[in-house]
Amino acid sequence: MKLGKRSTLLMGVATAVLLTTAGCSGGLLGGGGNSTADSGPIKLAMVIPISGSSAPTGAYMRNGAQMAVDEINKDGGVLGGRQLELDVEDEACDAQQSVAGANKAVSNGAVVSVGGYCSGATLPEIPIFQKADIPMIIPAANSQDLVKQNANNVFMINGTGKQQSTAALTFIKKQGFATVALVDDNTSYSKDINTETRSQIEADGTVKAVLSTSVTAGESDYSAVVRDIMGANPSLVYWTGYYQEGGLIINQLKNAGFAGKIMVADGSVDPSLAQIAGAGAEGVYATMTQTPETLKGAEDWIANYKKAFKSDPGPYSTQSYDAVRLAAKAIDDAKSTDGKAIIKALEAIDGFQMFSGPLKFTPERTLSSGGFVILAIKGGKFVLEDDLS
Amino acid sequence: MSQLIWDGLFVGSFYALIALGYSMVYGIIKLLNFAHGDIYMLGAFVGFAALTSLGGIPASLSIGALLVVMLVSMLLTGTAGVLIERLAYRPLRGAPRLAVLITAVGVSFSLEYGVSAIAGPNPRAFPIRLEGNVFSLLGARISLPQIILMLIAAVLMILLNFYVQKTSTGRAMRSIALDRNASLLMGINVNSVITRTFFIGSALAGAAGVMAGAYYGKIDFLMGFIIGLKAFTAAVIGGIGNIKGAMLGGLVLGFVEAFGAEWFGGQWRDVFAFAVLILFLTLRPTGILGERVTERV
Amino acid sequence: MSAVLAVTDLQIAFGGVKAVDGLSFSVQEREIIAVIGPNGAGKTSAFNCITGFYKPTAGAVILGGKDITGKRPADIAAAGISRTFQNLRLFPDLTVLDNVRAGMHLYGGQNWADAIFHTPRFTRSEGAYTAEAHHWLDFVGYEGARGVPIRNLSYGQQKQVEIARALARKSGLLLLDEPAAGLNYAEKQGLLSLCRRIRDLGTAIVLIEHDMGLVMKLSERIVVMNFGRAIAEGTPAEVKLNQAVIEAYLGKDDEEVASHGDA
Amino acid sequence: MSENVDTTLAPRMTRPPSSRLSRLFESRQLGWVALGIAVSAPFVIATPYALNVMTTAAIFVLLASGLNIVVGYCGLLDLGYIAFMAVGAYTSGIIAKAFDLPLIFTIPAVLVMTVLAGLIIGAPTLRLRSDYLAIVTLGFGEITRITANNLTVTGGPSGIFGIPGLLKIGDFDLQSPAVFYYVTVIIVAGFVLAAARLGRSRLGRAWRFVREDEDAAEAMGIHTYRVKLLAYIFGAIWGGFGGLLFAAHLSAVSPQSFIFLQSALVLMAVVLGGMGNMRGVVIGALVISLLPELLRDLAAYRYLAFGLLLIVVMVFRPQGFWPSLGYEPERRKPDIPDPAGATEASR
Repeated sequence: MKLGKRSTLLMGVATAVLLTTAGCSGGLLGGGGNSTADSGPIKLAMVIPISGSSAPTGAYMRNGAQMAVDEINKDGGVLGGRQLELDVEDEACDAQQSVAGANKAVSNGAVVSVGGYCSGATLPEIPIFQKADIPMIIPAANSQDLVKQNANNVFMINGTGKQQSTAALTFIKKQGFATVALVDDNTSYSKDINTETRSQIEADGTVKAVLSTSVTAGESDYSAVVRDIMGANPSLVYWTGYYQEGGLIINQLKNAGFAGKIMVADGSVDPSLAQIAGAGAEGVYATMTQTPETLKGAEDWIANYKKAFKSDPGPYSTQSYDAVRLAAKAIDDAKSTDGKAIIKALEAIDGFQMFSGPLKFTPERTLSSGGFVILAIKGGKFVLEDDLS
Repeated sequence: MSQLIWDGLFVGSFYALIALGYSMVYGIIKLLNFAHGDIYMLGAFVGFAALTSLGGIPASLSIGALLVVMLVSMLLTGTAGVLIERLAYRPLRGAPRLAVLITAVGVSFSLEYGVSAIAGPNPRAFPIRLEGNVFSLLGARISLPQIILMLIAAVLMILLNFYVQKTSTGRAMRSIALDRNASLLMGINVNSVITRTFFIGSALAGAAGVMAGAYYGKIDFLMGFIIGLKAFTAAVIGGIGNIKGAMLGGLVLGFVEAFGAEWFGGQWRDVFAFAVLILFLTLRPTGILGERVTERV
Repeated sequence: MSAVLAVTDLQIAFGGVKAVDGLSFSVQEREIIAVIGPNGAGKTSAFNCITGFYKPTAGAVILGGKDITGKRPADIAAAGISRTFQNLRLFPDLTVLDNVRAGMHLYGGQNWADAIFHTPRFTRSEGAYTAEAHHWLDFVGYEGARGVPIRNLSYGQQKQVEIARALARKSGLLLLDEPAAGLNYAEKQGLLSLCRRIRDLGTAIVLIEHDMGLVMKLSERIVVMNFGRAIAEGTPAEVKLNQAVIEAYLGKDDEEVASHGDA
Repeated sequence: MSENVDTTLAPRMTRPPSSRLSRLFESRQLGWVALGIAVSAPFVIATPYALNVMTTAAIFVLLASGLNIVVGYCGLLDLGYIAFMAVGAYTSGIIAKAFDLPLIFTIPAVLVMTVLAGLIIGAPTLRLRSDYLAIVTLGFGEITRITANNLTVTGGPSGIFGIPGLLKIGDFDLQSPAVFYYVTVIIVAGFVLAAARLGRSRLGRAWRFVREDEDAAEAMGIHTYRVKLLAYIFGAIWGGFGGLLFAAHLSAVSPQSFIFLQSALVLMAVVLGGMGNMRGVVIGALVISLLPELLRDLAAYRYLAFGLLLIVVMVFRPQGFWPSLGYEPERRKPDIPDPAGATEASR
């Protein structure tokens, strides 16, 4: 690797030439580009966790989306007969992998993105899709950070952290809990809800947040936070993290003799929560958007899902299903696969019927109403407790 | 305050059980068995598999079942430890430390992702759960399962101590720790003693894994990573290579950590533990009970 | 003549064992001194104390008027002591030339920036390093391949390279720890003349050696150690006749004399 | 240290290569061939995905070449190497975002911070025995990540996003994928070359002496501690620049990218490629970073495979797949008359 002077010079010239051609024309290197071809299937990108600890949710989401794709294709597709195709890429809840996945989807010629579960992994996807003029309909990820990006291509159809906090506070006041402890798992999504709920509680003034703390995800022993909670002795603990740690904390709280109530956020709404938490899980509340199980009139949908995938639908199956339907609707409205036109169409949508109710985006491109309800665990399963209406 | 102490002691007894294996192996072949924490994880999953294959167990039998499953798990993880030593470490005896350490990282990876490939990457809920009354002692809330688990841990450690102090294998272990070549000359079957050491150390970690599964209720394939590091820290605090030191170190670390979490907040607990480790290694690398050794040129 | 090295009342203890217990001796310029004594007499420990690998518990080591007691080995090496080890301590994976270059580390002549940008300074100093390495290998009479790893060399060749490496340090004092151990007759003769040529460069030599024949022929003075202290000191002829030496060293075990007296 | 140094890391190849293929592998032009391939790759495939993967791979090569300085040259096992990358990425990200600067202007700050990080991590630990060092570096790696996760200045768990690009002059934006790829390749090539050159210098030899036998190195007047610290600092700088490129590439930095797994992957690249040999390490890094992209479907098994590979390599071929050669050409330069006196004045 010893370089002669002459070859160094040669190299410099060569690179300079290359860089200029690349910089000016772009044609030499941009061969792959976005193929917004006028025929053939229309691709929807879905960058979700297929591996890693969030993989089960990824499967629920993929199935929900696939179901919508199949239904739309059976009904004649979009733009007068073109089929939809789902391009699923793994992000494993990791920024680096999600960027790779998003780039891959762009290379494959995706027109709309309908993925996004982990907020931390979804954030770096935004500039990539934005550069390619691809609208992102995000079914699950809902960190306030996503909103703060103020990217014109990001449409969030899950309730935001803010809306979830509002729902939580409404329920807290309704039930008359006087003191609340807020615990997050130090992930982007979780901390977001914690801080948001705390500031809403402080602004509201009727309830007192006696504790607001974080734990480290992935551990087994949470006696430190249990001690803190027992010391603060709140009437309600609101856990804003995921189910793995949520189950442990509920169990350890109950073992320590905690007498108050416990509520969890949507990331903990998973059948495993009750399994891990054991007997203590009974009666735990959850802030959650409607799931098929808790929705009246969704029995047919559940039956279809079961028939197609031989398993029960799970968290974000419905949102993913709606994301695809929304994408199809926007493409039809725009009468084109051009990203900018689809974004316009999405902004104009009013009253599109989804599981969470009729859709109209706020100027921030979030749901005008989060559609959050309160679930409770009864017999090891989440059932509807209060629809907050 | 007394709650803090009790919580620290309880977690510390887990650390101690795992630290023992670290310390024993290190004492005998100066190998830092990086994969030791993953043996703990393996133990939990073996217990999980055994219990699942047994089917539903009535809650009244849970302690009995737990003990049986623990024995099975100890046997299997012990064997796994022996196999690992045989296949990965023994061929490298006499090789530079760097090579052995890298191998240990490889073993750790293989165990973690091997279990992940077989059992899936998702956390599992442990099939049986120790439930029991909570009572108050000197202001600390103590639950029956905690007492049972600490008793088991104590019995295991006492047995180990007896084994090392009173049996011929134990004496052989200690003599190898002092001078392997001399022990070889004295007619000690060094290989067989090393094998036994790995078996015992791994079995203890496996037992800890089952206990953790039964108490906490959740197991996952990465559960051994952090606790492995903590156990190493415990072993260093007590004086690595020293069995009593490992026990003491485990308890001390549990303690120190509990206080650290109290002062700095739970999310800083690991930072605090590692800072203690670094402090100990730089200021007193021989630990509380270790002896100062002059390295000869 | 002035003393290159003066060791006074050197002591070191491991646990309760006093490996070196009040050793004193001095080395003059261009002098060849042998340190002899039965196994376990503390010779190598004394070497390690002098070169900083052990921290002496008491006593002083003065090198050319400078107190180097208890300094770290690298500083002592820089101050002007070069050494070999009892069991070869070469860098087995590195080439013969690289091993000799190790002795030249303190020459400097280039820094990391020179290395990264391959400045003329770098090229010049690398050239000088290589030329010098060849020079010292020639000097010790090394005839094997020079671009191959040390581990491929015979024992005798490795001993040569170790001395070449020590010489490349170009210090005024060279400590050799059993340079003749394991060498055959011809090689020992080579060593003998090599030591004299080293002395002619202006370097004083202190060697630990068990081979009495070699010691008697080579050294100008002999320090006899037993139980960590010098029990006698003098010319070969004086030491040969010293009663204490005969008792301590030769007296009890005649075989020792026989096996070592054959060179 | 008193243990017999019967090293199995020894290169087995002791003679100059005889076959034409191995001559090619050792030829000096090989670096140019590799650079040529890297430069021409986008002409073959230039989808954003391919460019993204190649850019990631190039950054990974930079990391591996940096770790190679620490592990390969100097023999210090660093299990928390990714911490240096985190320091670089966060430093550049925070500063660039706070002052809305192109990332390129954060280079001095990245340098300062990574050197500091190298000192802070290295100074107390480098006197430790090698196995303790491994664990302590791992601890430091975790401390760095957890700290980044808990501080507000680092953006907490969601990290920093919307980081400005490297540089933009008028229409010429270094951030467009193809250009950024070339910028990355050039920077990485420069660093790899620099690392390789360091390895063949006085300092590089000192690192190897320390790796092989610390005591003997000390006896040669080498301040082993200082030399080790230097290896650490160079490794840190390499890692820091990897972090800078990483931040520029993703425009986002989050703690999740700096878990132990990442440190282990870089280590694997170094070990599999051949510790100490920069060429092998580059190949190792390319394999480790590109293979999973090619085999995305086998994601569940790839770490298992990596782990097993690590054991197998250490047991059967500890020098890696492409070890550094144990020989050097024996050219003598007769034109230098008497070198014995020539360098006398240089000390």
